[in-house]
Amino acid sequence: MSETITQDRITLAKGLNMGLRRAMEDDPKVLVMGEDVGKLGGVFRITDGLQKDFGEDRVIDSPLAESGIVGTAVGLALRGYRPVVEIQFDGFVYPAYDQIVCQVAKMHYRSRGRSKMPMVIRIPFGGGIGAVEHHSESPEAQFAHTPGLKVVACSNPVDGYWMIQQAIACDDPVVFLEPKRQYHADKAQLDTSATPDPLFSSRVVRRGEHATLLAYGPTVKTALAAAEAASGEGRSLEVIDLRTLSPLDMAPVLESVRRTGRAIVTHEAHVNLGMGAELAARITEECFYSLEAPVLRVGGFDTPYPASRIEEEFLPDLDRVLDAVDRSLDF
Amino acid sequence: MSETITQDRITLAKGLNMGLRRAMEDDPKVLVMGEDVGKLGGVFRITDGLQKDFGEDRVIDSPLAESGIVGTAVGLALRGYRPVVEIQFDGFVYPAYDQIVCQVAKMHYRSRGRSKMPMVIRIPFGGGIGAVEHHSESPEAQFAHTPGLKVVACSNPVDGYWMIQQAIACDDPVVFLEPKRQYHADKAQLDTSATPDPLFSSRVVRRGEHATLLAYGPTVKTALAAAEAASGEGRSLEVIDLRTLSPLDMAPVLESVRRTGRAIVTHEAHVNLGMGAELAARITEECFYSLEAPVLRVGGFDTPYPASRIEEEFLPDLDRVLDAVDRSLDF
Amino acid sequence: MSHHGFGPDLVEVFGPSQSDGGPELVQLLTPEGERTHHPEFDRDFSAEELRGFYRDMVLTRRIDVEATALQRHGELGIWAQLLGQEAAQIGAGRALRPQDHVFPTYREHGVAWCRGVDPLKLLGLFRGVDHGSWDPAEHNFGLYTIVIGAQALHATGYAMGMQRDGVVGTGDPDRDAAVVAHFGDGASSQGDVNEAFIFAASYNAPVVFFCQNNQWAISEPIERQSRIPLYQRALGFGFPGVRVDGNDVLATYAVTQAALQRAREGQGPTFVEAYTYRMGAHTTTDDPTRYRLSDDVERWKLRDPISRVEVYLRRNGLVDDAWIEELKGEADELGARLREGCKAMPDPQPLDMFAHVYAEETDELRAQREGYAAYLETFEEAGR
Amino acid sequence: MSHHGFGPDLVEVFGPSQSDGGPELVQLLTPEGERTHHPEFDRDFSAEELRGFYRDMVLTRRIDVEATALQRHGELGIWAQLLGQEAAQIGAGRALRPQDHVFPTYREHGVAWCRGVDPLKLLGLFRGVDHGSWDPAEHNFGLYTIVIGAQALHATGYAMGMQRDGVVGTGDPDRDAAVVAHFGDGASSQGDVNEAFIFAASYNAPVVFFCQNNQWAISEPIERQSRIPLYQRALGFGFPGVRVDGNDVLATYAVTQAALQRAREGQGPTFVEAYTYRMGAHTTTDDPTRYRLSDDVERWKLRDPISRVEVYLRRNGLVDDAWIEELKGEADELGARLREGCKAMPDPQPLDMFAHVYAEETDELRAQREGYAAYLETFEEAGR
Ligand SMILES: Cc1ncc(C[n+]2csc(CCOP(=O)(O)OP(=O)(O)O)c2C)c(N)n1
Ligand SMILES: Cc1ncc(C[n+]2csc(CCOP(=O)(O)OP(=O)(O)O)c2C)c(N)n1
Ligand SMILES: [Mg+2]
Ligand SMILES: [Mg+2]
Repeated sequence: MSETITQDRITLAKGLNMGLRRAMEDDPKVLVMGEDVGKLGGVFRITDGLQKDFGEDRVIDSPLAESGIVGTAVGLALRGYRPVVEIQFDGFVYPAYDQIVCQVAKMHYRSRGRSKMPMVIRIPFGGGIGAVEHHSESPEAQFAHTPGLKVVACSNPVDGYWMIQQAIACDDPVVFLEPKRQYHADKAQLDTSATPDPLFSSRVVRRGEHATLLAYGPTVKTALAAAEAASGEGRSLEVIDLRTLSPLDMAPVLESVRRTGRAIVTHEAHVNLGMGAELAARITEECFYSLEAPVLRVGGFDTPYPASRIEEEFLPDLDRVLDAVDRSLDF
Repeated sequence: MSETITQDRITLAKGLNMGLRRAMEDDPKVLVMGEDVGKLGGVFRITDGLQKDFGEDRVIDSPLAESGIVGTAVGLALRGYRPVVEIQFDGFVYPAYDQIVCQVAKMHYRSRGRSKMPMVIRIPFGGGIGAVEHHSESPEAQFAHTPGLKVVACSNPVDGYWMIQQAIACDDPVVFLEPKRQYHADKAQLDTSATPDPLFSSRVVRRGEHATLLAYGPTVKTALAAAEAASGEGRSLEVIDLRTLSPLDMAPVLESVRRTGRAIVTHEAHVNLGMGAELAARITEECFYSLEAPVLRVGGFDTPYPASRIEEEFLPDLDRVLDAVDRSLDF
Repeated sequence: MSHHGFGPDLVEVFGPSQSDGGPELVQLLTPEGERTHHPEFDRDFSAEELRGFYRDMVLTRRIDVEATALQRHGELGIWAQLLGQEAAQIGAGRALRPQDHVFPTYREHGVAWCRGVDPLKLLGLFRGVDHGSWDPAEHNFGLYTIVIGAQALHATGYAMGMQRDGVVGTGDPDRDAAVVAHFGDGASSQGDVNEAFIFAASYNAPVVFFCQNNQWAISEPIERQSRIPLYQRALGFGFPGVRVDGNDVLATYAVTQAALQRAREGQGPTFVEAYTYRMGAHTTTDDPTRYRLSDDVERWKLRDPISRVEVYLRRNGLVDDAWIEELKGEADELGARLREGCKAMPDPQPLDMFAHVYAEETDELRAQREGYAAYLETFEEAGR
Repeated sequence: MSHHGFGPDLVEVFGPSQSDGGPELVQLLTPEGERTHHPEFDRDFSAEELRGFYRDMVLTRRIDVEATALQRHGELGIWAQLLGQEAAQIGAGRALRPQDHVFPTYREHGVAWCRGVDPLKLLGLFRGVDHGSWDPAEHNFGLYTIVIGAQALHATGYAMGMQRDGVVGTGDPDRDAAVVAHFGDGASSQGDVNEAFIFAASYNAPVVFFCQNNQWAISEPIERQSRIPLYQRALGFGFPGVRVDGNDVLATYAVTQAALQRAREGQGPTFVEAYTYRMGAHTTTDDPTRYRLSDDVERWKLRDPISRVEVYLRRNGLVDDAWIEELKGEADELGARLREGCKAMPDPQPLDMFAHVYAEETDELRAQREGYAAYLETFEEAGR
């Protein structure tokens, strides 16, 4: 069942599915767990076909209890397995929050390195799919604030394929955020023989001179669209796909901001205490004299996620990003 | 049982206890709930004597289940009560995190204002008491990031007395953080006939010119000590007790930083994505041209809370605050 | 296995949930429309009551059918169908007194109907114009809860509030009140639901845990959540559990009514397992052919909750064709009203997003709202 | 109450937990040291086994007494005493095979003893030099868990791992393995513990839920957590529960052993309620006089787990004064070793705080560590 080299154009959903399959082939200790991940293949079909091929012992349909899923995954990890847990939607990770921040995050530290916790917690996150309450949350800051966890977000099919494998191979617990709005959106060409970037690295995805846009997950697309639109007006924007949120990979960010003198962070999470706050604080500390304007943040407003008919008002979009670019340049 | 005017010197524990008692006298809908809050009066004795005087129906000893405590408090609030929930230690709030961020925080919004959620969630927080794991956490950012919640921290006995009553009177849910290290530490004079500052206001607790120290809860004492020590070296530091973390009361902060040109935030929570990040981002945005140095942060390191024999290394102390002041002034 | 000293293996004794509900199933009306009797829960029903149940179920199904169609036409983002669960919901809903309070999941459209909530308001939520727009206090019917199981604790707390308000066990039938917590078979695995059992037992709270075991939690069969009949869960927490035929509106009514009465009188919680089947998909975005056999669905069709009542009504001359026709007309009218009302529903305004975050708005949120308003105005000025 | 159709009120039937444990209590040795017999769980014990139990309990109590004293002298930050629970822990601990795995709470000092964990390592945690310093894999004994109930899920997951490793139900006694999850009566109210029951039942995982019902969760009596005997909780989840006299080391051993055997053979989970009493304070910072009667404590003193074994051993001539004296000497030696070892325990170094946050340290944490190291050096340079 080994993966042949493909150069197909695939969706993010497919990239993740292929990556999971490859990881399960490579290491028999890799398990997939969660609600509806088996026969159904997950509500987003990310685990489609895996139970059929790897059996019920490796692709485990769980009772409806998130703390139970993560808590038993802790036990499986202690027994030497590498569980990949699927949380059905971002808004349903909170019943497992205690197990994640008190157990998953701390086991390695508590045991002074004796007990590893190689677990991946996959969370489809973010909005824009017209869903009801609790299906469009962006909980990344609540995990990134917790030492012991690593937090990453993929933004495209190719990264989905590689990053999920790298996260599974990582000996630390990784909260793996997947922009659900992108699952079936854009296709990209995957070359499975390529060498991927390291998991915990950020990437400049568009070069520019006048300001730096920092994005991850679903907002990478928004930032790229903004940069494209701005170029029409003679403004050259650099776009960085952060990819890793904890740890942050500050080197490319600082290098860029030192060059452009301006930074705008955009994410769907609430602005208050979101990733933008941390980035603003660090960038300012490191590039104080290079900054021409304060780091600006374009994010979800500090309201609960609204009813879906106005969710696009809540979510950062091209116009709001460009407005921030204007404010930065006019500062 | 009405409160007579006292001018006694009291501890924070006593101030909170008196404030709770007064709130229960003033409004029969106020209930106290939690583990061991009844006969025992709580492990810190904050609810001492309340069950004896107000009965088991108003001071409710709960089964050992934090989600159950907060979840039933939601129901009681919907029925018109004003529950004051005690979480025994900071590290044990996480089983209730789902109820707090998905239910308590969102009920008013979800119902478009029809269902109020006047609940206070009291959390003894912070370290420095020589405790075992999970007893010294600082979870404030995990709540302040959540719209719908209000988050405050008291730092002294007089504020304890007033702020708990104001939080109970507030029609919104309030996460009420109590610096446990201070419960029985310093006494202060309470005048129960005074008029308190509004709940959601910050306060300048020491005037100064050269830099502004921002602190809350347990670090207010540290910041004041640092300012005192610095004054011996001819440095005049302003200290602000933030008191409210969500919403932030930025006016006095900005006024101060515009004057001093420098700000140092100190809290026990991990620096990464802690309150200091948000304060740094906002201050920089608002005072860009007044800042002589980037906002610096002195907090708990980005490690899990360590074994108690080295906890003082983890916690920000006078020296680390002064070191940051030096770095700010030398910038 | 008894050589270990634990007695026979419990799984062998109880077996997994039997497809016919097993011998413990309380039933008053068979799938064939025969009135049967039960030693504990029997009860007479007037012709008017029976016609009322039938009408409620027919109209509830119509709401469901219309909503499903509206979703197909893109008017709703999603819809959680109740097809097959009409009897469980109408039986439970009609057993309520006005002063009782209900905490629903996202699928309790039939109970909402009994509580007088305009079905258009249900559509609003699934259309995405709001998160719930009825007044829980007006209808004694809470907002839909989407995080599985959370409402079981709210119900228990609300019931504790009733105890404190002195409206439990007074003996005054217009005063004594109780709470119903709805949830599904899948929800029975959540910590919150089990903690609700503990709190309710500990405080003897007047709450009825009404679990619609529709055999599925999306694609997970009931066997994943429990290896013994679900109603027996309650026994381990020290309060009674009973399994009722959830496709039998009479039995569901009788059992729920008795459980509510028990609660109102101050005798504490009861667990009611309404044994039923989710005839449709989990929601309109689900594809159940991926995980279940159509045979099962066919078998359950024979136990349709509505047709058995119709058979009984007709056989006993309690309705005639004219009456049935009239009801059809009523359903058609309701359907038309829903279709039109749904499409006519105004979208929320952008700034509505900022309303009601707090009872007392914060300065910082006000500034954010005003900033966004000013930003929006720049577009209007620019004529975009 | 049967007029509601739910049968007699369960609380009346079962009653709250009886102070003598009730008729269902499995006992093999009475408080007076009489050997009794039980239809299911009886078993012969060799003289060596009996002396071993006694020795374990005496030494475990000594560890507890020394630790309590060390806390009083400021050498430990806190100590969670096991006084009165020695039989429950030694019975459970000795029933293990080497390949079984244990998930303890923070009070399982007796089980740790059985697993060969140096008691000094337990002291280290309560002294605050680390969060746990034994190797779980070496002893098949997990680290102490402080968040109530979390470990019940870990245990269940670990047991699921054993199933996948093919070490359950093979018939090879040196291979077949099981897990014990320890927790208290208070913990039985946590969602996590109840979810563990659900997962264990659903997957038929080889796990024994060993609950020491010591009647108290700090100041909350068992009645707050359950209104029926706790072991009956398991029945509602579809697996057996049994109440054993937790002050009777023989019965605890026999019941745990049978439950473990059942699990190892692939017959799934069992719930064991070890009915006992917390003779001391919750921890050294607790003051139980605020919430419980000394009468109760006095009554439980008559059921001391150690003295009943001593009576039995002496009465049957299985030990003599010399043996007892020798054991005392051994205990004194252990005590001295603990006192000295505890005081000699080196404090961690400041930079240890940064170690083991991750298996693969991040650059950002490395920078933080190096920054702090440089900062500390400025003090050394300054000679402070
Ligand atoms: C905490 C949580 N986890 C997951 C989900 C996603 N989800 C929605 S409905 C559902 C299945 C519910 O099954 P059940 O309780 O049987 O109710 P039913 O839908 O059958 O009425 C799941 C897993 C959720 N809403 N909340
Ligand atoms: C989640 C959580 N909530 C609260 C606490 C504080 N706490 C520590 S021990 C304890 C009581 C535990 O009682 P029980 O489970 O009966 O065990 P015992 O201490 O009696 O052995 C409490 C409430 C905790 N450690 N974890
Ligand atoms: Mg269901
Ligand atoms: Mg106990």
